[in-house]
Amino acid sequence: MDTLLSAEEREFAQQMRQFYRTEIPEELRFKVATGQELTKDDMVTSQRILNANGYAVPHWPVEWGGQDWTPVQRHIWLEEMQLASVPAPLPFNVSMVGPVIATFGSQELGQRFLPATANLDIWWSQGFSEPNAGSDLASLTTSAVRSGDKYIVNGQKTWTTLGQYGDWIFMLVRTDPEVKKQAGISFLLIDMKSPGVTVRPIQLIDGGHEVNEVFFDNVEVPVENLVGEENKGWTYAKFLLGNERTGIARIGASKVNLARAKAYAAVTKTATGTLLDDPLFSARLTRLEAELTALEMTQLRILSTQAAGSEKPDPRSSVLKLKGSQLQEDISEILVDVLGPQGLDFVTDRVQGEGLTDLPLGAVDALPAYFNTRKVTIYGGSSEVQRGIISKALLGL
Amino acid sequence: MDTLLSAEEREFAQQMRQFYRTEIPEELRFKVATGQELTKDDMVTSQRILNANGYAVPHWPVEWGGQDWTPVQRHIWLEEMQLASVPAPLPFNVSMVGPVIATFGSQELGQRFLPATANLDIWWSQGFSEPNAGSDLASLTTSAVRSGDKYIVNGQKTWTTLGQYGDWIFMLVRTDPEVKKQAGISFLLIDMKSPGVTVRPIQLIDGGHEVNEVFFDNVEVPVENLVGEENKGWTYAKFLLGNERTGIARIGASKVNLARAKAYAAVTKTATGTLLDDPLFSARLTRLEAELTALEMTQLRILSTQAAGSEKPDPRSSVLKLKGSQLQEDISEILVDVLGPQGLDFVTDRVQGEGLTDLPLGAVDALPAYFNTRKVTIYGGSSEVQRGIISKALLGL
Amino acid sequence: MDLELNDIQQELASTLGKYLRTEYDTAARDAILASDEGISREKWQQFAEMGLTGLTIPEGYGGAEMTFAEVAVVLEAFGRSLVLEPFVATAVLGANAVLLAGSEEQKQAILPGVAEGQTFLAVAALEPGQRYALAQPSTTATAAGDGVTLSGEKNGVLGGDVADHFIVTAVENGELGLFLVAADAAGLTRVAHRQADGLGSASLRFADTPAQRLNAADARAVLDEVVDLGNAAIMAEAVGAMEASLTMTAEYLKTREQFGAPIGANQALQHRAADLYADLEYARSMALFARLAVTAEGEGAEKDRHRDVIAAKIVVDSTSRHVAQESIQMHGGIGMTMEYPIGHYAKRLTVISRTFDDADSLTAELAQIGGLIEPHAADLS
Amino acid sequence: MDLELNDIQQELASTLGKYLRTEYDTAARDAILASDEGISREKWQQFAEMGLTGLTIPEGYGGAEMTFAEVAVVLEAFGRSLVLEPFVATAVLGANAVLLAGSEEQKQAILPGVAEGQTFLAVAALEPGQRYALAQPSTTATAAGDGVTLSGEKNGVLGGDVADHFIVTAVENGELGLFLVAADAAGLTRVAHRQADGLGSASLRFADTPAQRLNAADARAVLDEVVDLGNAAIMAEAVGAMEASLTMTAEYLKTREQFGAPIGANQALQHRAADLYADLEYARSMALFARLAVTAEGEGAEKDRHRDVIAAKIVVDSTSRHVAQESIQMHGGIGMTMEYPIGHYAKRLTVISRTFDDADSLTAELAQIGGLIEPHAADLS
Repeated sequence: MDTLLSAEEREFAQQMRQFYRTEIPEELRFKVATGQELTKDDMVTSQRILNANGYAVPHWPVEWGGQDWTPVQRHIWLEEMQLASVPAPLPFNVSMVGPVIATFGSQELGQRFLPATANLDIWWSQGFSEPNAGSDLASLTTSAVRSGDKYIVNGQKTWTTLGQYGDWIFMLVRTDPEVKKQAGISFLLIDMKSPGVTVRPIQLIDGGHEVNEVFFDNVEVPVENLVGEENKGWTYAKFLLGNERTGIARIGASKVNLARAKAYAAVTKTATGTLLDDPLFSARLTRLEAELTALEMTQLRILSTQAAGSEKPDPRSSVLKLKGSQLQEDISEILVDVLGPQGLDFVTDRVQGEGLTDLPLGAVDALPAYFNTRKVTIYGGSSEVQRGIISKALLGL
Repeated sequence: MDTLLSAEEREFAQQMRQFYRTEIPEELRFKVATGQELTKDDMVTSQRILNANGYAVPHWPVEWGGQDWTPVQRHIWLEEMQLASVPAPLPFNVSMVGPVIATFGSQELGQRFLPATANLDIWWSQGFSEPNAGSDLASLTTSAVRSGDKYIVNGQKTWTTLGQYGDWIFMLVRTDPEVKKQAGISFLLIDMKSPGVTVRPIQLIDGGHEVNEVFFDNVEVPVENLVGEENKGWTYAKFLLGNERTGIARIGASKVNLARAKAYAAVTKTATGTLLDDPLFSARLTRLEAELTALEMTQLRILSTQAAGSEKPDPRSSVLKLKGSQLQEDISEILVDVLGPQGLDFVTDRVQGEGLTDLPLGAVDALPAYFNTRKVTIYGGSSEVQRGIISKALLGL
Repeated sequence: MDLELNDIQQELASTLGKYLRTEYDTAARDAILASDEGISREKWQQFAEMGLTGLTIPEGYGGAEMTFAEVAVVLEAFGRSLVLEPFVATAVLGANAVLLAGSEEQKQAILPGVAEGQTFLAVAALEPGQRYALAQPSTTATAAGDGVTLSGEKNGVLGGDVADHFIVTAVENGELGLFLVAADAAGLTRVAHRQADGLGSASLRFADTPAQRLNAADARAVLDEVVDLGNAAIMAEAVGAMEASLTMTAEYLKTREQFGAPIGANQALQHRAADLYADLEYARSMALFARLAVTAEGEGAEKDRHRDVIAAKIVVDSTSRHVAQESIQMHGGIGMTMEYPIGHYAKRLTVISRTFDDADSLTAELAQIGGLIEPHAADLS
Repeated sequence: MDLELNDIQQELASTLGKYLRTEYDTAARDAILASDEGISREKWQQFAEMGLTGLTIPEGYGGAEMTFAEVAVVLEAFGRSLVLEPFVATAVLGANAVLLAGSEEQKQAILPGVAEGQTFLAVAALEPGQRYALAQPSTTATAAGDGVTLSGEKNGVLGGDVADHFIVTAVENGELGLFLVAADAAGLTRVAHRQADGLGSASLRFADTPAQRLNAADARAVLDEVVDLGNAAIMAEAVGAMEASLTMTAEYLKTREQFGAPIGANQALQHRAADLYADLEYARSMALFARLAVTAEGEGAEKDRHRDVIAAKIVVDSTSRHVAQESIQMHGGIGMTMEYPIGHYAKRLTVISRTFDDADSLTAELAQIGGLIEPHAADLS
């Protein structure tokens, strides 16, 4: 799609491509490209290199390290990052809490947190979801009761991704239980080393430990850790959730994965040739390629409108989320199916040892990734929520 | 599936097969088998032969010409009829008004109407749907006001299939506008030659004239034409609509059509062989074959329960309607796709004349049938209604 | 990056849209559809006056010398109103075939008439028993004096019912060629048909029919380009038709009441309508993708053109089927009647999704030429 | 016609169901899953005492001499409770391979141990780089004394992690053969794996490993029949697992509240649940179809068996994927956790739909052997 870009945009893309491929250690990018799990250190390393070059938080205000880029440039920044399999900056830091502090927090709060957040000196966790507040987030019950210059926090959060690494957690808490549910919520920052904070791992069916429950038992939080005004947290949360919706389609990453499925199929033998020659398999791959192109063109069309001046969030981004997440799931499925009967075991290493043939490429990550990817149609506004938005906002139903 | 039948059932099937293929004129069966439109005479001819042999109304009470058959026998009767491409007895007569009169009408009404109904001496039309009462049938407004020994009927019916041939019409009319909508409806028989009855054709997108609007302008109807009790019509209608739900899957007919698609594909040349060898086309056919088998096994499983003693209507018959209608649509679509670019014209004859090659087999009927078949997921309880029944009755949602 | 319409295109879309809404409403269209020819020569004349019939024809031949981008704008509007006149046949397929393959003399002879709205064209390439294959017709051309005579048979000739000239594929001395045949040529038999969507087509028989060679360029390359243009054109038209279908369906869901509430209050229908919307966005994106492919210039553009067009058509075809089927289903019985417009849209979409090939064959073809993405895995060198 | 369970089968279903509900509940299963071996030898012993491990083994070898119909009853119950012990590997694949291909002596040596619950079996037929193809293994057998020695490699050996004996495919003098290998044979290397669903499997390497020929019947015919039986078996299991999944999902929809109402009040979810129900009916029908195919007798039964089994598997595979994916989606995040049972069902269904081949390959195979319906058109003679 390079041909759609202007000469300047193309040069910018070239510059990003060059940067990612020379400055981010190849071993990290190899890990991402082959679906290996990243360590905390890997992610910190990558983000610090990005940050040192001004590429960790380009969408933040310039004052806090952001770049004055067009929507197309931001798209290129992200797309090229995914195409180069660069470990992404931690979204909890750069897309969530950072913009909220920058936009709604005091100057003092910004100085205290933003540089460290951009540089991943602080690892942020997200404390939004609760066991009984999933899609209906505003019904959350974790309470923060003011007592002198502190809040006393009690309750439970869940689905806290990578919470095991968390230094701090940004929370939605109920500060006023008497009013309409959205009106009594505040946005609070909590040091996870505070007494009374307990993190409990949730084991997932992909065999890994990606998410956690976080319990709060009379946790004392200084009032200066409140972002913005008390009881205005829902506004900040909506701002946060509406941020960067276009990036959620993960087109670059899907391209890398689909290219991978195709490459593996080309080396997978069948009775009559390779799996890539198999008519039904290749038709399935080809349809996914056409869909991915449609997704990308849709993203570019939306960007083009933004570039042309409109600044409002586009409800069509719900189409990107709905379709992009489904496509990620479909691609994760075909990566399993490439493996055939060798895609059914959970293994930690392609090397079986004992003189046995190594397992095929993708055998380690495809199946866990398939199960893990089930989340993408659930989180960040489930497919059902997106369909609701489309039918209401775009069709008037 | 013959092997699933008992020896007696198999013999019965053989007998029906033999009868249909020897007694029903081949030219009629050829018309059905190749999707040609039947004339009124064709349908009358076929039904009279069936009736003369006791095969037009086997599911009626024996007193009125029915047979004391098991559910499996009734299934075989219908399945073999479809497999032999026998024009089916007119459903308005044999599955709708006949059973209602036999069950809820007086002995006198039965004598007056049932023999002529079984023999298609009277051609019945159905007067249920109205422009503003589709899936919500009970909201109908056509009124019948008692005046002495007559009802005065005013209003409009629609979707009256083959109403252009109708001698009589069985109607749901509102006899009490004051009560709950289901409670004020009566079941009335009206001579379509009565003054004030007007039939207006509705042109359909398949190019044909299958359905009609019927207008009633102060039509006088003798009170003896009321079936059963006044204001009990909804009960009779529900009985009627619940009748023979299993037959609605039209498995025999789908088998004939799928075999046809396959036969045409086998004589359709492509660059590398025939269309039947084309991997994607044959995969599509094969999936439909597997689905058709699943549908048939599901029907047999339900029949088996009935045979084993249960007499209640099975809510799983909604599965047969939902799946069977979708399958009919899918098969009608593949019959169009076999034709490729020659499946796009509406033509009345395969012969083009002027020395031009005849159009391919199926060129006349496939496209109209495709459009006509859109109805099967709409009428007789739309797919949406069936999903509602399943989620409520079978899943308790 | 700018994918929006430019000012000229916006003006074109707006003017044409206004014209069609008033002059080509359902009643006007129904009347044209019921007429003997199934088209309005008066409307065609008006299209000519608006510069549409010669939209991409160079000014030297009396045209407006615009690009395919403007053609797409016109066809999206035509799709929205289900215009019946043979614009794709004449102004896209026919005019481009003559433009690409005709001699200066032939262009002078044919194109001004097209631009003026006096001449209809049709490309005759499909043959009985050949399905969608175009490369090896059995129609033959034999040298005769300055020109040739043709023998053979064609079918599915879009716009062939009213065409004044045909551009015909035939084999001469083992080579594929394009030939120009006048509709009144000796030995030419024409049987007119109507497609399900009301558009005209024809079957043709040639018996030693005199014809001129159109050989200013390689016939295969011209045929490929013309078909790619045609595909891109009907994709734009499909987008217009789908947009109108969805608008109409959403409106119906909001107004039709059942069980005391608009049927659009049913969440199951809301979600299915949302899926239609999302699919339509895909189709819109891919129609744009195809439009960009056929207007692209520079290295590799020609090679990528066909690949991108068929990739686009795979998406547009399946979306067209989806929208056509769901629009009728959501309307219920009324969606199947000729009185109500939605069924007409469904018919046009049903035809488009099988014009110039269908999604399955295109999928196989795209796979065969390597798809859109290079196989690559970091752990595979 | 009678497709219902007979009295004995109903009794079996009821007894086993009761046992599993009390003795094999989620907590019990979780404990087994977390154990080193991943199976419970104690439970296996109880299955043996119930006559299950030798269900189809003739009485002469200590079995219950029942038919595959009873196997299907057992597996549907096992599917409902996600039983982890290698019943398919040992009692279906292994026992039938020995029964069909073994000599009297071999049957006497192996089968009583299976019936008593002392012996686990596994069929080793898949090989690296061969995908699902079984007919031409590269493992070779070479005559050595009374028996042979095997050399080569196998993988995806279901139940191979705990098997005491392997039934192995290999080529001897250019012909496919079946061979019996003890787990402690010289030159046999075993690497145990766990499938995503928690069931055990293994990769095996043979280096001049001593083995016995299992050649009382044609190896290819035995292998085909054993795989058909295995497929029919896991289809019954899939039906049990899907039934449990749907019940659990419907229950969740009724109880989980969001926005002040049970999420099952959302019509979009109701309709999708209805589609799951309808699909499950199809799968149930086709599991029955497969069961009837493998128990059919008489002329043509053997020829039709494989055709009917793969037709069934096409439907069951796609339904399994559909149910697994939708069950998780309707549960939301909790459906992805190990603590909640639904994800375990999804994992078993994910594996089943790719065991002994996947739907696409089976579709191609079924098409290739002519499908289920004879082509016929009245207007085509």
